[in-house]
Amino acid sequence: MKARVFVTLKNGVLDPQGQAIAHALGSLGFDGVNDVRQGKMIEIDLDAADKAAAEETLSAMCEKLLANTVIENYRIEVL
Amino acid sequence: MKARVFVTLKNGVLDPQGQAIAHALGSLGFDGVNDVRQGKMIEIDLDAADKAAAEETLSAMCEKLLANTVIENYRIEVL
Amino acid sequence: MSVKEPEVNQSLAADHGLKPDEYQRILDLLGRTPSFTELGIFSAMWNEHCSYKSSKIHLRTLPTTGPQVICGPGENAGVVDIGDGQAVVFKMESHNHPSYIEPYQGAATGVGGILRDVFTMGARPIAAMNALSFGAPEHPKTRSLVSGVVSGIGGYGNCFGVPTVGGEVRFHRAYNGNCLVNAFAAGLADADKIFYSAASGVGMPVVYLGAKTGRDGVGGATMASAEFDETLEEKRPTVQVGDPFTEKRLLEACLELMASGAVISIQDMGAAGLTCSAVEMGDKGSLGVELDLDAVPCREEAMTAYEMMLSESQERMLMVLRPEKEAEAKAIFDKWDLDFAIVGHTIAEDRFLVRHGGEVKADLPLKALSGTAPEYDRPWEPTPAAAVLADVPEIDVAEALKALIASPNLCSRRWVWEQYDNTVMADTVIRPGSDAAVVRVHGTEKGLAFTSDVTPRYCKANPVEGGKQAVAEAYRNLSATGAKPLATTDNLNFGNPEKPEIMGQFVGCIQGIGEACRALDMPIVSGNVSLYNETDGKAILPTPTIGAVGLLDSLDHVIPMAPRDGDILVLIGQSNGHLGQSALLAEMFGREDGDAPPVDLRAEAKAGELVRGFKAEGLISAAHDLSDGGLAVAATEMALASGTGVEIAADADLGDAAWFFGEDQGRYLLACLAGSVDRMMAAAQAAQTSLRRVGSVGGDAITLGGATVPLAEIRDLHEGGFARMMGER
Amino acid sequence: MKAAVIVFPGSNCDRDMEVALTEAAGQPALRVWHKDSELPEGLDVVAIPGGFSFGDYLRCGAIGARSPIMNSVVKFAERGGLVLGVCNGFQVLTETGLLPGALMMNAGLKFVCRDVHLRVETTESPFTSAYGNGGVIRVPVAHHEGNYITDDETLAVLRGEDRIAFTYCQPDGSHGGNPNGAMADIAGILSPNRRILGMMPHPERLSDSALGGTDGKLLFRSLLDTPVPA
Ligand SMILES: Nc1ncnc2c1ncn2[C@@H]1O[C@H](COP(=O)(O)OP(=O)(O)O)[C@@H](O)[C@H]1O
Ligand SMILES: [Mg+2]
Repeated sequence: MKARVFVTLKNGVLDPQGQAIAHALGSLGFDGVNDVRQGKMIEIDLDAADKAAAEETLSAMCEKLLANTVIENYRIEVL
Repeated sequence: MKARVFVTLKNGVLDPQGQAIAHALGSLGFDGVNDVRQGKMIEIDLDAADKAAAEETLSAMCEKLLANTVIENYRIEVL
Repeated sequence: MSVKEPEVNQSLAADHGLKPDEYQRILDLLGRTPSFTELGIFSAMWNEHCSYKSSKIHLRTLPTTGPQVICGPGENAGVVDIGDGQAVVFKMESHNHPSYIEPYQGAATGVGGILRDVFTMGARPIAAMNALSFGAPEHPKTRSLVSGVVSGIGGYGNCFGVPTVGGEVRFHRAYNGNCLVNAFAAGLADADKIFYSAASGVGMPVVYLGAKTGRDGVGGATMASAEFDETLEEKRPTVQVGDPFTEKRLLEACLELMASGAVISIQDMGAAGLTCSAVEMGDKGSLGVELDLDAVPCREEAMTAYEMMLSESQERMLMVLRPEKEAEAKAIFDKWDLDFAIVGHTIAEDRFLVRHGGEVKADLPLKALSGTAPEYDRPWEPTPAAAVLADVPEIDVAEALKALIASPNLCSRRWVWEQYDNTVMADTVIRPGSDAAVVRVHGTEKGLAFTSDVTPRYCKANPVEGGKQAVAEAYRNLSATGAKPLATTDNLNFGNPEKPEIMGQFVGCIQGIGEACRALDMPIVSGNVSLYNETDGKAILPTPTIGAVGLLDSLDHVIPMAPRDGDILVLIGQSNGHLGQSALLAEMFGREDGDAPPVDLRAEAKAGELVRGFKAEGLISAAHDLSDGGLAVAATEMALASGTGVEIAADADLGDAAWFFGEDQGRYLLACLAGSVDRMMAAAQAAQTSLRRVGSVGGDAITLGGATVPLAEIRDLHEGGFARMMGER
Repeated sequence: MKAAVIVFPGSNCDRDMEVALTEAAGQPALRVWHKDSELPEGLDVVAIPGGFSFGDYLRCGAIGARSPIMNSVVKFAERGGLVLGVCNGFQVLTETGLLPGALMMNAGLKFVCRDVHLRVETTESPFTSAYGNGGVIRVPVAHHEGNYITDDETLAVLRGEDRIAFTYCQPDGSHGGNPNGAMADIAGILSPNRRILGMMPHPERLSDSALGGTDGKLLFRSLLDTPVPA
C-alpha cells in the first residue's frame, strides 16, 4: 500500500530554509512571494491489511521517528 | 494564493535518506516497509491573478530554482 | 490590537518563578503593582540564569586578575593578552535543558550563543569546543541524545565556519534525566579594538540588528496564565531554532561595522534578549534606555510587548551607534541582507521606558533592575569525607586494559569529532584526539592551545580536590602540547542549590578551582553557572567544566603525542597507586568508592614547567598526560597515536592494579632518546620532582609487565567503541 | 597569475582559498562579492570556495549558483578561463551546469571531516600537471553532501574523455577509502575543455607544512605553469 507523510514545522517555529528560498525567489525577479515554508514529504510503500490499519501504523511511525513532534506537525495520506 | 510544490528524486536516483528511514523503521519494529523515498514539500503564499497564472509562475520557479531537474521531478498544486 | 493582560498578583509572580519575598521586593521598589510586562522583565532579570543570585557570593572568591588579563568576568567573554597587540577572547556556556528537550536545536543554539558572545567583543571566532555529559549508554534516551546533540553542534559550527577542535564526552547514569551540553568558543582580536556593552552618550540611537523576533522560548508563565489568551496554540512556547547562516552574516556585518567606527557599544540578545541586553547596556553606562517596540522587526503576527521583551529568538544584536555613521552602517546591513531598526535611544535619567502601540508598557528604575537583584547566601553542608577504599580485587591486566580502552568513557571520540569541521580556516595544527588542540594565530608562527576537562566522579567524592583536579588536568593537557597555560573559563553544572548538600558541592568545587587557578596562574576570565540540573530529585554529578587556553610563542614548541620507534618512556611525577574513584573501579567493577586523588598544586606547576623546559632543550619527542585509566591508558594512547607498540615494566612495590591503573595526579609520560634521560633526571632532581624510566617504544603490541595485547586488537577496541555503543556495528 | 575568489554570504573557506592562491601566484588574489555582475579584468583563475553559500538551504550550492556574479563566471568559463570549485564550490558548479552530475548527501548521512587519500587520475589538466605521473595525495574532506552521482552515459563520457581528476583510495592507492559513497569513488571532475575542476576535498587546507601536509600545494602550483587562454 502506498502512502505519503507530510511533515511541516509548527506555526511560529522559525524556518530559515523557507526564508532563504523566499529571498532567493525575490532576487530572481519573482515578486509577490509573501511566504515560503519548507517541509518534508515522505513516500512510504508498506504492507497493511487495510487503509485504517495503514493509517494507524503510519501515525505510530510519525510519533516514533518521522516527525519531531516538539517542533513539527505531520499529516498522513494513504493512497 | 496558497500553493504547494512537491520535489522528489527521479526514479533510479539513489536516496540515502529514504533508505536510512526505512532501515530505522525496521529496527523500531515496523515490518512490511517495502520502500521509503524522502522528498520536499514547499508551501508558497504568492500573489497571482488566477490559478493558471500561479501555476505558470510556480513552474518557472521550479525550473529556475526549486528543483534540480538533473535529479529531481516536481509537482505543483495550487490550493 | 491589545490582548487583555492577566492581573498581576502573588500567584502570577510565582508562575514567573518569583518567590513571595522577591515579589514583595518588587512592590517595595516600585511602590505600586508592576504591569504584566514589568513583571516579565523582573522575572527575566532576577532569574538564576541572569542574576546568578545563588552563586554570586561564591564566584566572587575566584581569582580573575593577572598581568595577562585584559577583561575578566562581567562582559560577554573574557579577554586575554597574547602579545604582539593581539588578544584571545573566550567563554564557555551551557545549553543543558534545551538540549534535553530538542537535542539538535538545543545544542545548535548553544553553539550559536557562545559564538555570539565572542564576536560581540569584536573577535573573530577561531576555535570551538564542546563538553558533553550523557546518561548511561544503555539508557533508552542516550543514543538519540548523543546523535542529536553532536549533529546539532556540527550543523551549526560547520556552517558558521569555526573549527571545532576539542571537548569531552562522558556517560554516567546520573545524567539520565539531565544531559549537559557546554559549548566553548574562542576568538582573536586586536587588543586595542575590543568592544564592550556599556552605552555612552545621551540620545544615542539604540539599533536592533539581525533575525526577526518571534515567540521563541516565550511563555512558560504565559501558559500558566492561559485564561487571558484565546489563541493558545499560537502563543505556545516554541523551541528556538538556530540559523547558522544568519549568524555568519551577523558576524561579518558586526566586524565590518566595528571596523567602520560606527559602534559605541554592543550586546548580543540571549535569553530574554531585548530586556537583558538593553538593561545591561544602560546599567554599565549609567544611562537610561527608552525603547519603542513598534519598531522591532517581528516574525509573527500581533506580538505583545511582554512577548517581545522576553523572546529568546536567536541571531540578534543590540547596539548603540554613532548617529553620524548611520548611512555607513545601513550600507553594511544591506550588504548582508540583515534586518536592522532603530528601536530606541539612550536617556539621561535612570529609567527603563518601554512603549508599544502608543502605551507605556514598562517604566522602571533601570539601575535597580540589576542592582537590587536578590542575592542569596544559601545554606550549605560540606560533603562528608569519603570512606576509605575497600580492597581492590586482583585483576588480569590485559583484560582490564581491553575493557577500559573499549568502554564508552575511554574509547576514541573520533565518531564525534569527525562530524565537526576541525580544519576550516586552515590554521588547525593539532586536531582533536590529542591532549589539547592547537590552532595557529593566523598569519603568525604562534599557536593557541585549547582543552576542556573535569572528572565529576572526583568532584562528587571530594568537591575541593575534584575542583582542583579539573584545573590541574587542564593545565596538564596544555603543558603536554608544549603550551604555557594562560587563563581559564568555567561552566559550573550542579543540581538544586536549595539543597544544602548540593550547595556544599558547589562551594567545595569553587574553593578547589580557586586554589588551583591561583597556584597555576590560570585566572578565570569568564564562565557560566547552570543549576537545578535535577530530575525527580536526582541530581547530576557535580560537573564544573574547565575550559583552558594556553599560548605557544612558536609552533616549534608544539609537543606531539606520538613517540618514535625506539624511544625511551619516562614517567614524571610521583606514583602512589591511588585507586579511589578510578576509571578502573568504575568501568571494571561498577564501583565508585574511595576518595578522589589528592592534587599537589606545587608539584603540578613544577612538572608542567619541566615538560615545557625539556621541549625547549630538544630533549623529548612526545608527551601525554596521565588521567583516567592512569599509566596503562596513557601509554596505550601514545602507542595508538604512533602506530608503534610500547612496553612498560611492572613496579617493584605497587601491585599491577595500582601501578598500571592508579590515577595519581601531576604525572606525564614522556618519550625521549636514551641519551637524554640523564639530563632530564638531573633537571627533575633539581626541581625535587620524581622522574623515572618506565619503558620503551617499539614492536606491535602493548606490553604491561607480564601482559601483552596486540596493538591491532587494541586499536579496533578503541576506535570501534563509540560506534558499538551507538549500535552502528 | 591573476586569481579571484568568489564570496557568497555563507562562504567560509574564502580566506583559506585566498591565502593558497596568493601564496602560489605571488600576487594577492582578489575577492569578488556575489552581488557584483562583472568579474575584474584580466583574470586567469576564478575560484569558488568551500562553505555553506546561503546556508546551503534548499540544496547545497543552489542559491549561490543563481547569484548575479555566476553569469559572468559562466561567460569567463566559456571564454576558456580557469575555474576551480572546491567543496561548496563544486556543488555550485554542478548547479550552474558547468559540470555534470550532482552531489547528494553522504551515504553515511553524517557530516564527515577527515584526511582522505586521492589517486590523481589524470595529469592532463591545468590543475594536476604538477603532480608528475599521478600517484596518491592526502588532503582533508569536510562535507555533508559529497556523494557524487551522474547517469551512466555521463559517467562513461567522463571516463572516456579522461575527465575524472581525482578518486578516493587507500593510502597505498588501492580501492577503498571513499568517505561519502560517491559513484566510482569520484572526488573531482573536469569540464570538457579540462579548464574547470570541481572537487570535494580541500587542497587549500593542506598546503602548509605547519598544518601537517603540503600535497594540496601542487594543485595551485600547476595553475602557474598553465598558458593563459588566447
Ligand atoms: N565533544 C568533543 N568534540 C571534539 N573533540 C572531543 C570531544 N570529546 C573529546 N574530544 C577529544 O578527544 C580527545 C580525548 O578526550 P579526553 O578523553 O577528554 O582527553 P583527556 O583525557 O586528555 O582530557 C581530546 O583531544 C578531546 O579534545
Ligand atoms: Mg580533556
